[in-house]
Amino acid sequence: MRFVDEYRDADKARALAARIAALCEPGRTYKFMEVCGGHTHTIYKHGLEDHLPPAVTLVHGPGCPVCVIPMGRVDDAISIAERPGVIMTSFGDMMRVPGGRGTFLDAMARGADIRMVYSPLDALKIARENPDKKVVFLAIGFETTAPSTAMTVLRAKSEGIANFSVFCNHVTIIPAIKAILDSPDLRLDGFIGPGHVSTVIGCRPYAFIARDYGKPLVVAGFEPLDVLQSVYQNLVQLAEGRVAVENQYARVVPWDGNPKALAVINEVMEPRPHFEWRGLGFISDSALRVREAYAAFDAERIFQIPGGRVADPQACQCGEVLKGVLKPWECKVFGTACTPETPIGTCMVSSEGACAAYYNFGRFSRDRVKEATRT
Amino acid sequence: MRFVDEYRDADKARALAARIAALCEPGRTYKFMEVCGGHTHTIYKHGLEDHLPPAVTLVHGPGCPVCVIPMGRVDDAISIAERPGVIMTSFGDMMRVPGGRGTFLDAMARGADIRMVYSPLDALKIARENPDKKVVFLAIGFETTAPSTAMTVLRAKSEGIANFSVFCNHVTIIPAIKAILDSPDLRLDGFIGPGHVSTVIGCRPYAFIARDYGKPLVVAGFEPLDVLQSVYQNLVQLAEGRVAVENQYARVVPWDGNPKALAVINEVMEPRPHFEWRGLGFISDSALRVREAYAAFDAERIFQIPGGRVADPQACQCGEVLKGVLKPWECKVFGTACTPETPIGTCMVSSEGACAAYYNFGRFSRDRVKEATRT
Amino acid sequence: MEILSDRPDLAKVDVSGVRRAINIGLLEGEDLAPGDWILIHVGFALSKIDEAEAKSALDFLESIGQAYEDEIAALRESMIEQG
Amino acid sequence: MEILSDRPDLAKVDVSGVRRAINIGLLEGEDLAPGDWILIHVGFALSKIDEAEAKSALDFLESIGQAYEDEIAALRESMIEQG
Amino acid sequence: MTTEEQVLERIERARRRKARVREELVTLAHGAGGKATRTLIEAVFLEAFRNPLLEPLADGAVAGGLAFTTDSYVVTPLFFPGGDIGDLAVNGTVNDLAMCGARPSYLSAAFILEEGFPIADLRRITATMAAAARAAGVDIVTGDTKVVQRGKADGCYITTAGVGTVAPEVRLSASACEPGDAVIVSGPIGEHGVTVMLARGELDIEADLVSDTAPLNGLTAALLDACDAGQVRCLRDATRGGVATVLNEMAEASGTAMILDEDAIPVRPAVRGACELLGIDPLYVACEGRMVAVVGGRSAGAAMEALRGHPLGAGAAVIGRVGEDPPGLVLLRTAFGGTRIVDVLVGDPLPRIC
Amino acid sequence: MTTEEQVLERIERARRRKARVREELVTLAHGAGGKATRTLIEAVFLEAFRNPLLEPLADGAVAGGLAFTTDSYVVTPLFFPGGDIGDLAVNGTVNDLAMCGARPSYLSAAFILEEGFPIADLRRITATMAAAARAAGVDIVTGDTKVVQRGKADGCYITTAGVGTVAPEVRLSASACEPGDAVIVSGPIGEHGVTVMLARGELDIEADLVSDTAPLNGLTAALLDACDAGQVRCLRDATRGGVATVLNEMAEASGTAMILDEDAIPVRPAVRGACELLGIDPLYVACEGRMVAVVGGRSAGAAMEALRGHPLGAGAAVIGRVGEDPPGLVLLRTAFGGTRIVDVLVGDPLPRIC
Ligand code: SF4
Ligand code: SF4
Ligand SMILES: [Mg+2]
Ligand SMILES: [Mg+2]
Ligand SMILES: [Mg+2]
Ligand SMILES: [Mg+2]
Ligand SMILES: [Mg+2]
Ligand SMILES: [Mg+2]
Ligand SMILES: [Mg+2]
Ligand SMILES: [Mg+2]
Ligand SMILES: [Mg+2]
Ligand SMILES: [Mg+2]
Repeated sequence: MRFVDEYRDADKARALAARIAALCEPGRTYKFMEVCGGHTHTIYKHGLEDHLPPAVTLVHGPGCPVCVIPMGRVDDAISIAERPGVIMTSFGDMMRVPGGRGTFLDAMARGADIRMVYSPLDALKIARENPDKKVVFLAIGFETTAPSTAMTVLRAKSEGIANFSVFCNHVTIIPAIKAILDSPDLRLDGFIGPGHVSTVIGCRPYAFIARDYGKPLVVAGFEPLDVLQSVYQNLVQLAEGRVAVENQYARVVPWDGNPKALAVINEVMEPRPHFEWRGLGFISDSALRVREAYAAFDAERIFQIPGGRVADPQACQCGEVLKGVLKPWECKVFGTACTPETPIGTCMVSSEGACAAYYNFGRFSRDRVKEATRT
Repeated sequence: MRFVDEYRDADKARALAARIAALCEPGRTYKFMEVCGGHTHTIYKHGLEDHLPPAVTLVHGPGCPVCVIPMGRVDDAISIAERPGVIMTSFGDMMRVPGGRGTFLDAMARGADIRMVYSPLDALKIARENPDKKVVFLAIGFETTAPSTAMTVLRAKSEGIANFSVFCNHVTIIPAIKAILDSPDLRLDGFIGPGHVSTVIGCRPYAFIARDYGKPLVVAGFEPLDVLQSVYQNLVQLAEGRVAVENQYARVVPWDGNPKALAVINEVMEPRPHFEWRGLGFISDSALRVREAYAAFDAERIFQIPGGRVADPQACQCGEVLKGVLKPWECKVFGTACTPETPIGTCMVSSEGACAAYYNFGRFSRDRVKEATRT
Repeated sequence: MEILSDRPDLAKVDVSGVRRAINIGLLEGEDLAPGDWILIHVGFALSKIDEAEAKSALDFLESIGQAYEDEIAALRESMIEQG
Repeated sequence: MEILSDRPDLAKVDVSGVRRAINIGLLEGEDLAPGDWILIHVGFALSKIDEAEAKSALDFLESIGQAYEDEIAALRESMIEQG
Repeated sequence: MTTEEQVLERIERARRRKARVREELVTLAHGAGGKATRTLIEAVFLEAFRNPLLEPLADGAVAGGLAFTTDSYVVTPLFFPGGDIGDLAVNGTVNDLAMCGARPSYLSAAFILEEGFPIADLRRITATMAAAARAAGVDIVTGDTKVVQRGKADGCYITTAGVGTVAPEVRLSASACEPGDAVIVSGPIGEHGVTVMLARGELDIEADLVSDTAPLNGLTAALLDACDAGQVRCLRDATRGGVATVLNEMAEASGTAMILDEDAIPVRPAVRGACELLGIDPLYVACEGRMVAVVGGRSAGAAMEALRGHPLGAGAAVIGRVGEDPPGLVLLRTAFGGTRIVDVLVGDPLPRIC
Repeated sequence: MTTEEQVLERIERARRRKARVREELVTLAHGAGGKATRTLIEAVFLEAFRNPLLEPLADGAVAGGLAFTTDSYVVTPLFFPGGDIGDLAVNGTVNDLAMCGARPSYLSAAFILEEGFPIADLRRITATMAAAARAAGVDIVTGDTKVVQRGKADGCYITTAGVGTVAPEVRLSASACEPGDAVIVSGPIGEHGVTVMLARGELDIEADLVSDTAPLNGLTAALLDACDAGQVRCLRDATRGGVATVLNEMAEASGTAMILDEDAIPVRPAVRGACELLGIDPLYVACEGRMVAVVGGRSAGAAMEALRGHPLGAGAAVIGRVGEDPPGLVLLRTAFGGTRIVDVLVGDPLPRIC
């Protein structure tokens, strides 16, 4: 498969790994955060850490869109889904995310009509086909998915589809990175920048990271060689004593992003003053809501939602994991009370969640697995 | 079971049969019509004819409420049932009655929501429990069931149940008997009068049969001894050279009927100028419709019904059977093209229909069966 | 038959241990009491059974039955005499 | 990728024989033509792939790979020399 | 003019014609156990799958000393007085094996669950199944679970299959019935069907009735033991379609007449009362723990003794005999002293009773 | 501070705990074939029915030279490229018997039909079933038909059960896998599952794919013939849950590690493309005509030769080997040169693919 297989080549990986090892100063350790959950998934799915020297550690950031949704919003979504005549539509990842009153799957079992879609356009299609129902799309994700949601709202408006609305939970990446950088207990040497988000926002918004915080950031693609190369580029910068924003993923990410996509977002949505992030608490200007002009498509305005805040479970340490302070396995309930089957925190749900990725793909000590698979 | 077992006693039947045989003038044959389908059912279910001498023949009249519904009305009912949001309710007997577009069962298979009920009150209950649906009760039957329908409409009104209506197909017995008496090809010696209908209308309305047509009529109950006794009473009248209306079923039928029931019918319903009877054609003043004052409960007014007349199938000889001109087995399609499984005429559907009763219970020649069951 | 106190138009009837609530609105004015027998049609009581009439009808049937048995007995006797 | 004539905002994309209609409204202004590769996310094309950039990135990886193989070869030789 | 006899002959020819489904869509009548069901099975399933073991359309297939059977259970309500879908599913398949003359060995159980079905109800059902299996002396050794979306099932459907062993000397068949045989039912009829109908609550009728669901393998073993070899001609559990349907199948397969005596047919008063009220005939009402046995006249006494000696056969009764004419029909001598035919059911759609 | 090793030990203890259903209601996840399904089966069904034959929770039960199995089929859509619910229902049960090492003899077929289902579709399905049965050399010898009201099913559900005979020397078991054995798949994986997902039309994705549904009894017979006695350790058809689930069950039952080589796993490009597009892993996608075979190292060559020589095994591949450590896990050496665990699926609810 083009643009896939060539970035999964084991020989090239070994060559790059040798370079990476060579770049590490003896006695020094390096911690890089991959901000994006897609990268976390890539790292575990392909066993990327097997190519890293012990001195390099990857830290999983807050970039899994599912993982940052607070429990209160899940409950709100369920409360909308349980109204008579509502069809809630959602990406499959959300199905097992626990709110205070169980998951979407539980709500479905109780009678709610919730359907999995692969695109907001599928939700719009369902609305078109069910004129007597109110079809709500549960919008989640960073700037990657926000333009799709916005485009879908525009299309609903232009087609005059009155029974479609969006429950908007879009978040923005920069405030989250800033919150991470500002957290006192963190030690990072650089960032692997989110590839898909950057397709939309471009590379310029990251400038403050190098300028104000003195950390390198390399925007990376999602194949394992992309990620490995971005580690390499981070190390090169450090070795050369400079910090900058670099674009490893230039084949896809334009330096200035996608202006049309940004315009579409801006047309339909506006920043929220505050939004709660799971584990991270309230972050200012970190999320988007539907603008007044599109109120007719805003589920938050159409339905009276409880809007309650639900405290994260006592045992949950997702916040620390999302900030990269704890490794997944260091959470007290990891793998015992909290498993992909019975997640306590959201990081255990999506395959982009750090805990789930670690549990599903890498739960065993790397050495033992390496030993076992030696041919 | 009281009022049941004592009227099914074989010894008493044999005694009565001996009296009946003794009353027959040698060389003369007797034909009595049981007007009511309930009697037809009793006759075949209990093998009553085995107690009758060959000189006495029972002729099955037009008193099966299902059998007289014309195909057009079945189609009308289906057309109502197929409207979105309608629940049609009906006695089970109607389920297999063929209209021009198949039966209720076929309509259900195509998607119509049709439910079997045992009482119009069950239909009202369904309306109460499904406020977002329009619940229609398919009302059929003679004066026996008309008061129940009327009472149910009154109850719906007093409870303010706005989603309930009646598709009224009630018919009246007297015009039907008159039509039979006026048909030129008929030879009858007397009538077994309908027991349940008479509970409501009493015995006076039959006076014209004795007075104007010179035939005896004995109102009879529904246990086999009741019917046998009414044959006896007919024969006694003939033997004594008199004709009168007699009431064999006095334990249940008051001579003046049930004035409350008549009042209730009259409150809610009024005679129709014409109504089509299956096989018999249009008969004046032979059916009931909902009065203007109860228009809100009249499905005929609420729904636009096609109201088309559907010609009976070419092969169908139900009219002749209903008039007692033909015995069921004399119909050309009896038991071959027309069976209870695939009825062409309605007489083959209900267990009160002459053809169905004959096919199900008595299809084989009586002598052969008698021979076989001799102990 | 038992009359339900909370709904004067409903009565609970019992046929061989089978119970159903029946609308007795059509028997308004009749003097109904527990123990009465009624004729039921599609969930409505249509008529109260007249025990006296029932008895006289059965008496008639019995009498025929009796007469018949007498006759049969007579017939048998005559046959025996003949045989 | 093929652009559907009847819906200018839709294109049919093909990945290894798997075809899906994709909304290309977010690439308005880009010069799209059949044969182009695009990045797809939740049914929308987000970006057109820049073949030149792709090639240069791969060239870099190749070069490292080549250098690595040279080194490995050199290492082997030196080991043989040592051994 | 055609005579009645000529008409009857014409009818017989029509009845012998190959079954043909006239409907374009499946209707509830196709599941009611009467003529429509039979037609669907013959015209679609038998037509497609035809083979000698399937052909008799018996309770199960018997070959090489092995009996094999299956049934799906879709009863509503799932729980009813005297049982639930669980023991129905076990007893029903145990009984179909028993009716083949087999000793049931193993059962399978496949569940189709509707999203939203209470786990507690599932536990209750599986507990009943386990108890029923224990009572019948069989193990549930294999199974399957599927979950379908809400609105694609009705809580829980169970399909069981069963295998059992048949002794070489046992050869039961509907076609083996002979004139002179006794027709026996193992107890009062119709209790299961009436109980389930009333349990649905739609009829607003109450009665002190419980389902007769029970495993009959003990009873059939006792019966087969007690009778001379070959004297037990045929066994059938009188499920969907009731005793009347079973007897019609036997009459047709053997070309005999089944001649019943209404007075001899055991029906409990509450069943009779409910049937009178609803206008149905107990002969067509399903049992789930009663069987019809046709036994050679010579062993009829021994058979009755064996049945009456077993708790599940205490109410057994000889309800008639096999005659010669008219072939293929079931006749009833009524309590009233008359006679009638008891034909195959062409009933109105029944509630889902099994 | 706890070390990673201590955490891992704690996790292992948690995993060994008795399965417990936490939900109060059945959810779609209980039918998806992953962990929730397994938990439901262990905590409810096995708990209620427990007996030595059921305990292994294998494809079927084997006792006394006889294999017995059942499955319900609720696939939607009923018709899809390469097959329909009919051949699925026949092949699925034939395959479960074959995976027991049995020669399939007889099938049963129980239908639950929704009121309104087209008779023409039923004829089409029964014709496919008949053809599939012929292809597999089995007879459908007994069956059942139920009709449920509209809205109480989804057109047509079929439950088949099967019996077959097992040669005395054949003893297959998931617990028999040993370090050094070869792990084989009989052909490219995931075609059935992807085909059905796409056939639902909801994803608006097209691909030139057909279901792999096929009867594997010929293939297993060839395999068993070719290998030394006892060398075929275990066979499993990779249905719901796919190859990954089957291998996890084997690893757990035998206390071994299954070590796979990603590069060696045959996946057709269209399957891979669709999986990339949908974000799913082909290792978890259902096949209906592919099996996983674990064969002793000594017979691996003969096994591959036998498989490749059969039309249904032409694409067979050795995809890995059985190792010792870590016990109970499936490991994958990725094409990228890394390693990862292939755990039991805890997926999102899948469409009904079987
Ligand atoms: S193990 Fe569970 S609770 Fe702990 S951080 Fe991970 S997801 Fe959150
Ligand atoms: S046999 Fe059929 S068509 Fe003929 S009279 Fe009877 S019901 Fe009518
Ligand atoms: Mg049976
Ligand atoms: Mg069966
Ligand atoms: Mg059965
Ligand atoms: Mg299974
Ligand atoms: Mg339901
Ligand atoms: Mg299997
Ligand atoms: Mg199975
Ligand atoms: Mg299977
Ligand atoms: Mg059956
Ligand atoms: Mg449906």
